[in-house]
Amino acid sequence: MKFGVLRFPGTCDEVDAQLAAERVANAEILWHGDRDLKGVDAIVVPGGFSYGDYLRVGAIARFSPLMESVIDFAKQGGPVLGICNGFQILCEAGLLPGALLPNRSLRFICRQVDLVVQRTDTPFTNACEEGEILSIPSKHTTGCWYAPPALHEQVEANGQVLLRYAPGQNPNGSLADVAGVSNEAGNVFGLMPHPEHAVDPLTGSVDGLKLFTSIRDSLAAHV
Amino acid sequence: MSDAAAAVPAHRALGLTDSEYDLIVEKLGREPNAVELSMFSLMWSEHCSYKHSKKLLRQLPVEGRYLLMGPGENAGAVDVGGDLAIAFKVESHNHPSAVEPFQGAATGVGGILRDIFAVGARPIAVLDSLRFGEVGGDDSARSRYLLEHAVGGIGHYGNSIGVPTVGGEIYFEPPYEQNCLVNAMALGIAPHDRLTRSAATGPGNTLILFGALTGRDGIGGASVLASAELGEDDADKRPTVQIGDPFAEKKLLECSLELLDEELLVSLQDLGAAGLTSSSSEMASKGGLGLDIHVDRVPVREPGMEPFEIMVSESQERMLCVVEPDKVDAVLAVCEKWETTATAIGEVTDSGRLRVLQHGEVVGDMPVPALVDECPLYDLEPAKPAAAVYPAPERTLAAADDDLAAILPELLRSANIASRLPVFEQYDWLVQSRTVRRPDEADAAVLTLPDGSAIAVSIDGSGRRVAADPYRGTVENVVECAANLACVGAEPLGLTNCLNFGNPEKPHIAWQLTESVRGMADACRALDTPVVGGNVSLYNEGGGGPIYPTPVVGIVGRLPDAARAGRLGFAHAGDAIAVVRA
Amino acid sequence: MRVLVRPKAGILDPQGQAVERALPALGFGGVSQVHVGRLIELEVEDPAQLPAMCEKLLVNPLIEDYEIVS
Amino acid sequence: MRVLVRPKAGILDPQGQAVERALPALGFGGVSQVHVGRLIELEVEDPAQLPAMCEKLLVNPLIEDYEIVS
Ligand SMILES: Nc1ncnc2c1ncn2[C@@H]1O[C@H](COP(=O)(O)OP(=O)(O)O)[C@@H](O)[C@H]1O
Repeated sequence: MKFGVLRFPGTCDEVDAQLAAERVANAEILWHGDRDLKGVDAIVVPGGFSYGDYLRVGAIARFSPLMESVIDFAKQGGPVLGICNGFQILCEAGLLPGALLPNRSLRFICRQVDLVVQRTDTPFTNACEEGEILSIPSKHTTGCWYAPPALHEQVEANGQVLLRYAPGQNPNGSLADVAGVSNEAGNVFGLMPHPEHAVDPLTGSVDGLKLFTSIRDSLAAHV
Repeated sequence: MSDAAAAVPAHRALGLTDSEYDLIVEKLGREPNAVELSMFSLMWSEHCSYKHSKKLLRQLPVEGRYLLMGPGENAGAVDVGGDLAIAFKVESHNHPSAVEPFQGAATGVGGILRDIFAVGARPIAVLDSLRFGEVGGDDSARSRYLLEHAVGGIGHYGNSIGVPTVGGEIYFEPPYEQNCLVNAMALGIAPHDRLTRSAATGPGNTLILFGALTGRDGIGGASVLASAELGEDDADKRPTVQIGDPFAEKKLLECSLELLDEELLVSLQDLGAAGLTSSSSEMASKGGLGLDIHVDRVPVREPGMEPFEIMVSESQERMLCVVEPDKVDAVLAVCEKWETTATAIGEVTDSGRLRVLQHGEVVGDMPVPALVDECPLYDLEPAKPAAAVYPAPERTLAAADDDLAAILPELLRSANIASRLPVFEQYDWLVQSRTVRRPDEADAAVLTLPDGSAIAVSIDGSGRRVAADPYRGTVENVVECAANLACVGAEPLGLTNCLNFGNPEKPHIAWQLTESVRGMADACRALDTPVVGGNVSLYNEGGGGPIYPTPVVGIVGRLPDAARAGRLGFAHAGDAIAVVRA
Repeated sequence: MRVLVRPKAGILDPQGQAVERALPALGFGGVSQVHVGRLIELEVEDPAQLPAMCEKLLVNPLIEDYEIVS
Repeated sequence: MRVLVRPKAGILDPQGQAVERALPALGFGGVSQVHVGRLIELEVEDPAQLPAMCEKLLVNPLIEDYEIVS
């Protein structure tokens, strides 16, 4: 199977995401100006500062030609993982519920955080144990997930929150300690922390690999 | 222009002495016009000509086993095995940071990163060395403001561009109150054969400017030359503060590296201080050739810019390259892909002259060697001061009551000792997935290389000790930095430095500088570590007198196995604790 | 033309809060209800297009309100 | 009260440029001179204090201009 990793002007973590994905499958970088998804089986919208975060995080990247193809891909049920800026872009694109607001501290914070797995019956977390704690780095300035009360209630009721910050570790003031949410259909998932930076014991933990493994295994199960 | 200003000859207003001006007239064989005068004044400034430090710097050892590229290029480079090179350099952005700390520090990072990718290396790490006045007392609001915003600016630029900030140092001492220091160091990685030089070659080749548009940034002093075009009321239109645009630089970086990967460039150079003037004349000088620059082709941000404004503008995020004529279209296509403006603005000539043309008419014409290499160099007149230059630091701890339990937490709380976590948490230290030892985990940052080996890097300065004894203090400074590398198990390969000092025309500052450079040279020789490049920042004197003499050194080393890098902290209960000394 | 964009009522506005906290320390009392948003100034040939531009790009209606002034 | 803060003339405004580039791609033509600044809304007991607040905290006079509207 093959992951496609998007690259916009200003994307920073695409190579790391590609290397992480290559630990479990193949991976290729896709250019924002193209429309062709090159037959990839899953999409990663990686982190960074697409379009400099100008105007509003994710706002400009969301309109690139490649994103139109990604939106179609997602609507057909293809798995899409958004990391950090990728999460922001997917929210702006309407593929994920809510929006990301500035951190409560108004500062960029780079820190290892613990995430509590909420569900394991999803394409993104099936390699995790129920209630497992993943140690993954988080780094951003605009990562406070927010949804209006009715939408939040719906997201919780549908079980769309797949990862929460462990108690006391929420780095950004995110609502209900939400670290990552999926869409209603469950095939699109976005999170602020960076699983692609937690795949090698030399440079940190390896817990992030489980997300990539999950995607691969869920696709294999469908074949 | 007011009458008072008109009374001062333009060259003096631009910082040139009368004898320097006479020398320019001699070299040109006539009086310079406004374009030429502005260009000479910049090229012959301390910043570009190193006229007060060049002779001293010749003492520094620049040969070494691992050296690939020494001083003289945008950054130096050492061999780290596996056909890979690490390019690195440190640079100061002290004054702009004192004026506007966020943008000053941000553009400092932007500038040093351009130096790195100008030599064809992909930036892989940033480090910062910062000095501010004390931040503890009631009257320290300004220093706290500078600290917060300088750190914010460094993080903003480095984080946004995807280069990790892996280390640094910060100290707070009264002599930096009026003159904060913001030094930034960057490292980049490249295969040996991609290391790129800046010399312009091949008459007939095309000069292409790419990146941000050119605005009236940093024209500052040269504005005395402005004609009536922009009246006094429009002074506002010459911004004194430059805004860093890391997004533009990220595109510039990817675009530059792609141009090099595709082997489309003959040479590459970044635009820093003195903008187009210094970048173009240095490219011409290194190639022993001439250049024709058509200022009317330079894409500008504002209408009505005069030729001298275009030539001296310090707008950020721009690069200059030399391209063979049949590759121009391919170069423009790569720039287009990266949404980066690129324009052919001139040609390489064999005239040995830098000519500035506007609509085909020559508006400036100077011999390149005169601009670049023939600024008079000055001997310093060092004299050891008879009395102490700096007041002795206050003893703030009551040593009398030897209540260790009370003193220890007090010490740990003090600004110069306290944890730096609140600072480096604002830096992305992990992007690019190489960081094996992050800030606070070891004495030096450790970054892994593809073959499982690693490089280590540390940046250190110790103004207070250098103030007490410039020679010994500097030796200790270099040794401390090397010791930091030793603590993770790395052998030093090369050193870069930034000499932050006061006014070298004062004998006691000249003495500090002379002694310090002598110490650095001796220490580098003893460690068999060459100086691969650096930067000099002089005249750091505010109302409160000179800063502590503050050489800042950065050393890059190598260790065979990333997995065995040393770390701080005790690993296991029951392990023996030993003190090792020479 | 100008577009004024502000955080929707009830949405966490840490920037506004930071300003509100900082002002008294500088000796400015009696300040409340501080909100920080965005100002977009632009020249448009066809001002009738502006609301569409806002809805599509300039504003995120989930978290922001806007107002067009000329 | 409202304070409109915008980048000073001549100062680089990367956000404005980014928006200006993005709009045509979305089918909005004829847009120029885009600048992105900040909008600060606040209630002040003594509006005479506002200019001082701007100079001291709300605005960075080196790079920004401001305008107070009520
Ligand atoms: N303190 C120093 N030690 C060694 N080399 C130095 C020092 N200061 C400057 N240099 C070298 O002098 C050259 C010119 O420096 P600089 O003007 O800062 O370069 P740039 O124009 O690229 O910023 C560079 O090659 C630099 O490495």
